[in-house]
Amino acid sequence: MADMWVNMGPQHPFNHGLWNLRVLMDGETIKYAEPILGYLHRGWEKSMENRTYPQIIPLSDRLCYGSSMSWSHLYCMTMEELFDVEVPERAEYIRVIVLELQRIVSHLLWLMAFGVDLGNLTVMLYVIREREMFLDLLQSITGARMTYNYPRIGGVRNDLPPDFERDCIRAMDYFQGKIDDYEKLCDGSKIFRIRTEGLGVVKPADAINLGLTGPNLRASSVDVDIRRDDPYSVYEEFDFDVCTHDACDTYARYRVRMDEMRVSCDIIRQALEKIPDGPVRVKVPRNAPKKSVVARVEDPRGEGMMYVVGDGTDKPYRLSVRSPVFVYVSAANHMLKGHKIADVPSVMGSIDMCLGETDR
Amino acid sequence: MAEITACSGNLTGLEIADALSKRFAEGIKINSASPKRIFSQVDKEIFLELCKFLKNDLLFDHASLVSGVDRIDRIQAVFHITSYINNCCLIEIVVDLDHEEPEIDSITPLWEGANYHERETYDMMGIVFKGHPDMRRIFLPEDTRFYPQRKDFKLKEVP
Amino acid sequence: MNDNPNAVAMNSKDFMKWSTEVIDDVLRATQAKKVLDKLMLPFWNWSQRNSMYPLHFGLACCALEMAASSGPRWDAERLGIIYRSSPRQCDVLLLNGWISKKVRPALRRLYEQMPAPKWVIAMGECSISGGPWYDCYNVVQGADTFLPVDIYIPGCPPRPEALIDGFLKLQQKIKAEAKGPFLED
Amino acid sequence: MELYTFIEGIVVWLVSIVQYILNVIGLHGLSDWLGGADIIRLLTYLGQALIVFLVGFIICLTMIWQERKTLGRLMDRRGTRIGPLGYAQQLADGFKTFLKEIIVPERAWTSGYNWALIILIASSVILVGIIPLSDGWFLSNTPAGLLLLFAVFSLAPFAILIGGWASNNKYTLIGGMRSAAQLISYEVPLLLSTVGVILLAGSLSFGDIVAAQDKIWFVIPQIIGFIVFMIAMNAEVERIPFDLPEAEAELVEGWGTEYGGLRFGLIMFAEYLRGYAGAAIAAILFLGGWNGPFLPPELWLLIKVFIIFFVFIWVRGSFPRVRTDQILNLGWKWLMPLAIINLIIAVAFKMLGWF
Repeated sequence: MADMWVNMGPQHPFNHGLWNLRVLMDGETIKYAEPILGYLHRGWEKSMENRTYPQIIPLSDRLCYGSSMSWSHLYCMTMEELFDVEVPERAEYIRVIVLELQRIVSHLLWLMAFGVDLGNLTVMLYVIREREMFLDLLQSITGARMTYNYPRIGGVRNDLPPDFERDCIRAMDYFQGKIDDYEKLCDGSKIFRIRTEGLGVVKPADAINLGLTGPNLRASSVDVDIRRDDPYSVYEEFDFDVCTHDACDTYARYRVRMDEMRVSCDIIRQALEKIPDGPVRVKVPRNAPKKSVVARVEDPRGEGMMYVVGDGTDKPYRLSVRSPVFVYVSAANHMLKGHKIADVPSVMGSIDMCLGETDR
Repeated sequence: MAEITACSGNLTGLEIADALSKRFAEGIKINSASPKRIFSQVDKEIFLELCKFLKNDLLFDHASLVSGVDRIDRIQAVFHITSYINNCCLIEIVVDLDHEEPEIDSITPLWEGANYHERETYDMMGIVFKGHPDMRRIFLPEDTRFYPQRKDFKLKEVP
Repeated sequence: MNDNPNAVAMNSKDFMKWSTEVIDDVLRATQAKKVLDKLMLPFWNWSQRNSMYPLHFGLACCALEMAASSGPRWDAERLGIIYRSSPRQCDVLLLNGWISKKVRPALRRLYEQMPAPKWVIAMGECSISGGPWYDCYNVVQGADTFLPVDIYIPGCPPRPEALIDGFLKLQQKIKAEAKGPFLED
Repeated sequence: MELYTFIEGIVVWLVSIVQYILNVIGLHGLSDWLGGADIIRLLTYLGQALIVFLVGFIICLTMIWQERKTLGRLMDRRGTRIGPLGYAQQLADGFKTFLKEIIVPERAWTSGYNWALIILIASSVILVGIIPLSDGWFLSNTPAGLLLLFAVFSLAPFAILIGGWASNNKYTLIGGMRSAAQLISYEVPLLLSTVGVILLAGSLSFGDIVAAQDKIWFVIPQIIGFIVFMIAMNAEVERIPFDLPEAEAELVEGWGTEYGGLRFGLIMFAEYLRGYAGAAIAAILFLGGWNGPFLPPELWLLIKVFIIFFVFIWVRGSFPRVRTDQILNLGWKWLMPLAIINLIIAVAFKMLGWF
């Protein structure tokens, strides 16, 4: 068969979000893959220059709808650095709890999409079931299911609800058993293994050079975690593992995320034990000083980063976002070349796409 | 066991800042330095040389973010580059460019991860990166006439 | 065609045309279409109501709520809401998210690709009116600027209950429209 | 009671009424012609075909219902709930498609696009006619029934290939090619695994094969063959994990992407008809067909068919989809040798005189 270009998108079941993967195929083998972005571009950074600082918090939720909390937290963290305010310790602990809950939710969302990509709907529905449980927890704190609008510049909006600790511990206990179930359903299946092992291999040096971060970088056998190496919030108070895997392939990315969910449960338990009493929010000035700051966090998808320039008014002069997925997309050709078209969902699904933050 | 481990190097931000100002006495201005962060302002001429030095000698291996700021009279290209090995240190490099024809050397040949960020900065801000393999618009259609992130492009006013 | 059509002497195309016309004439003259419509309408309507296939297509945030609504807790399949990936096999175009100018032609094309009794649901603020992106240069201010929208589900994002409620509203709308098997008459 | 004699009775009764009326009017010649043996036989066949097809239709609807409900339960949902126990969902889905607009893609090859579908539907419906529900309930009981059945069964890849190509869409083209490769390579182990049964039974006729399983089901001596057959049949009827021609994640809806409206409904229907045929062959060849105590034989076969179909659904609920090259590897490198081993076992049994 002669070479042909196939447009996988914008409407295609494999792209979770809205993008177009143009694939040059020789038969079913991929010779070249070219991502086309911009289908969800809305000029986020530009329109933020029209909003005041507190107005941006709910909109930063909509950056990545898979992990809204971590983006609004990143925004608030950047602003705290800009305004130079100290966050109360209780607020930091609450933030860690909700961030790790959000990480679990985000990884569950990924697993759900991955199940669909591989053609196993059962995984998706089981995962939705457990995801609802965590959404309920987050809902009891924030009142919303997905876009929380919870962190504030200088703290969080409200304190934890009563009995939250009990509910949370109970959910953790239940969920850790469920992770074993997922592993039985996925790892235990020979077909799952042959569909994931040895695909989309990114060697460690390549991974760093291509700009992969977060779980995908750790799956490429690089031991990096911004929570540990460049600690923010109160992460240095906790003792947690950084999950890595040596296989560098799709299966490794799956394994790292599954392990990270366990680690997140662990961090939440520690945080619930150590959480101090006190206020959860401080007042911040309205106008920002004239300076530029940068902050970065370990988003569930990788390294999230914001760069803000303040100009003395109540609106940011420039707000620039580093989205991890944006960089992963550029690695699509590296990962897909030489594979079959049937591996596209498996490989691209494994890097956890979220187009809201990619296109901005 | 992982093949590459972060923070296994021995340089901190302060030492890196020292090394930089020793190597590039003229063109670089270190605004502030701490063990994890370096903020610097660099001349356009030595920029590529500095990046090569960062990559090869100081083991900066990850281009975190490339963006631009429109300062009305000039355009700044802002680079954030991380060294995982050396203490996870983040360096911010600000380069002033001409407002009419902003042009700067591309760092994509050094760090592949900067590829799409440079395309995005071109798309949004109009900064041309010389030596970039594929300098096209990424979000907006090819025939767009404006650069939305520039200050002379105004969003529509809503009461 | 001859003045006096003779079925034997016609070629196949002419015969088809002639016979269709004759049958049409008979149906019209005897009011058979209206009678048939009236008799079978409840049944067809019931089947249209209870089998709404939305397009498996996620734009933005609300797509996750769409996924959640088919999960075990809400289980939209109870109501015959089954997601299909090809627009040719769908009845409902579910717009869940903001619509950028780059995706607008693709959406219009998806709509054109769907076969005729088709409905559009705008889910979430963004596709209703542009929502939080009211001043953005690249966002279409509402899906109804280029598609005929039937049901609006407000929320940012709407909860899965709201989505299912939207589908129930669409059922009411289909019931009220009440088109029979001879749709155009 | 045999279906033929039953229908014949009804036809003779109806014809006698018509004859009476004709005689009263005075059309004695017509009445005699109507009473002739040939006409009676023709009418009986038509009636029989109608009944068999209706029963096949109902079985098919029940299988769709079974799949939806079982899959729902496996996934911790309730599944469809339209109508009593959700049974009316299929009817709604089916009749809705009658109302849909008919779209032929503008640059498709129209006659290929239409004929592919006709071949697929026709071959699937013929399958229902060939499969006997008991030694009385059949349309044709040819001595080489099994051979005929597999011949009709293997027409589908032809239709799918043409349909995929004629739709003028890259996804349908890839889907069609995949389907051709997959179905042709699974045809071989499928047939080889049945050869063991044919040897043991010593016949190609369904009646003889079932009669040979009077004492012991062939699943026991032919266990390898049964496993090979089930896997190959799963691939032949294109269900997860072998549903590559319509792999949703990579090929949208596979070869059927451009078929919408009524055509889509018919494709779904044909797929389940083939699923029914696959399960029925497995039940007849390996699980003793309609043998069983107490209940009528037709019911026994249907029970076995639904149990086998439940296994198909269970497999669908638990596995991801495999890849094209892996499926071909599995077919040629594993199932083929296993089928041959199974054949050797069957020959050994036969030579030892145990069957």
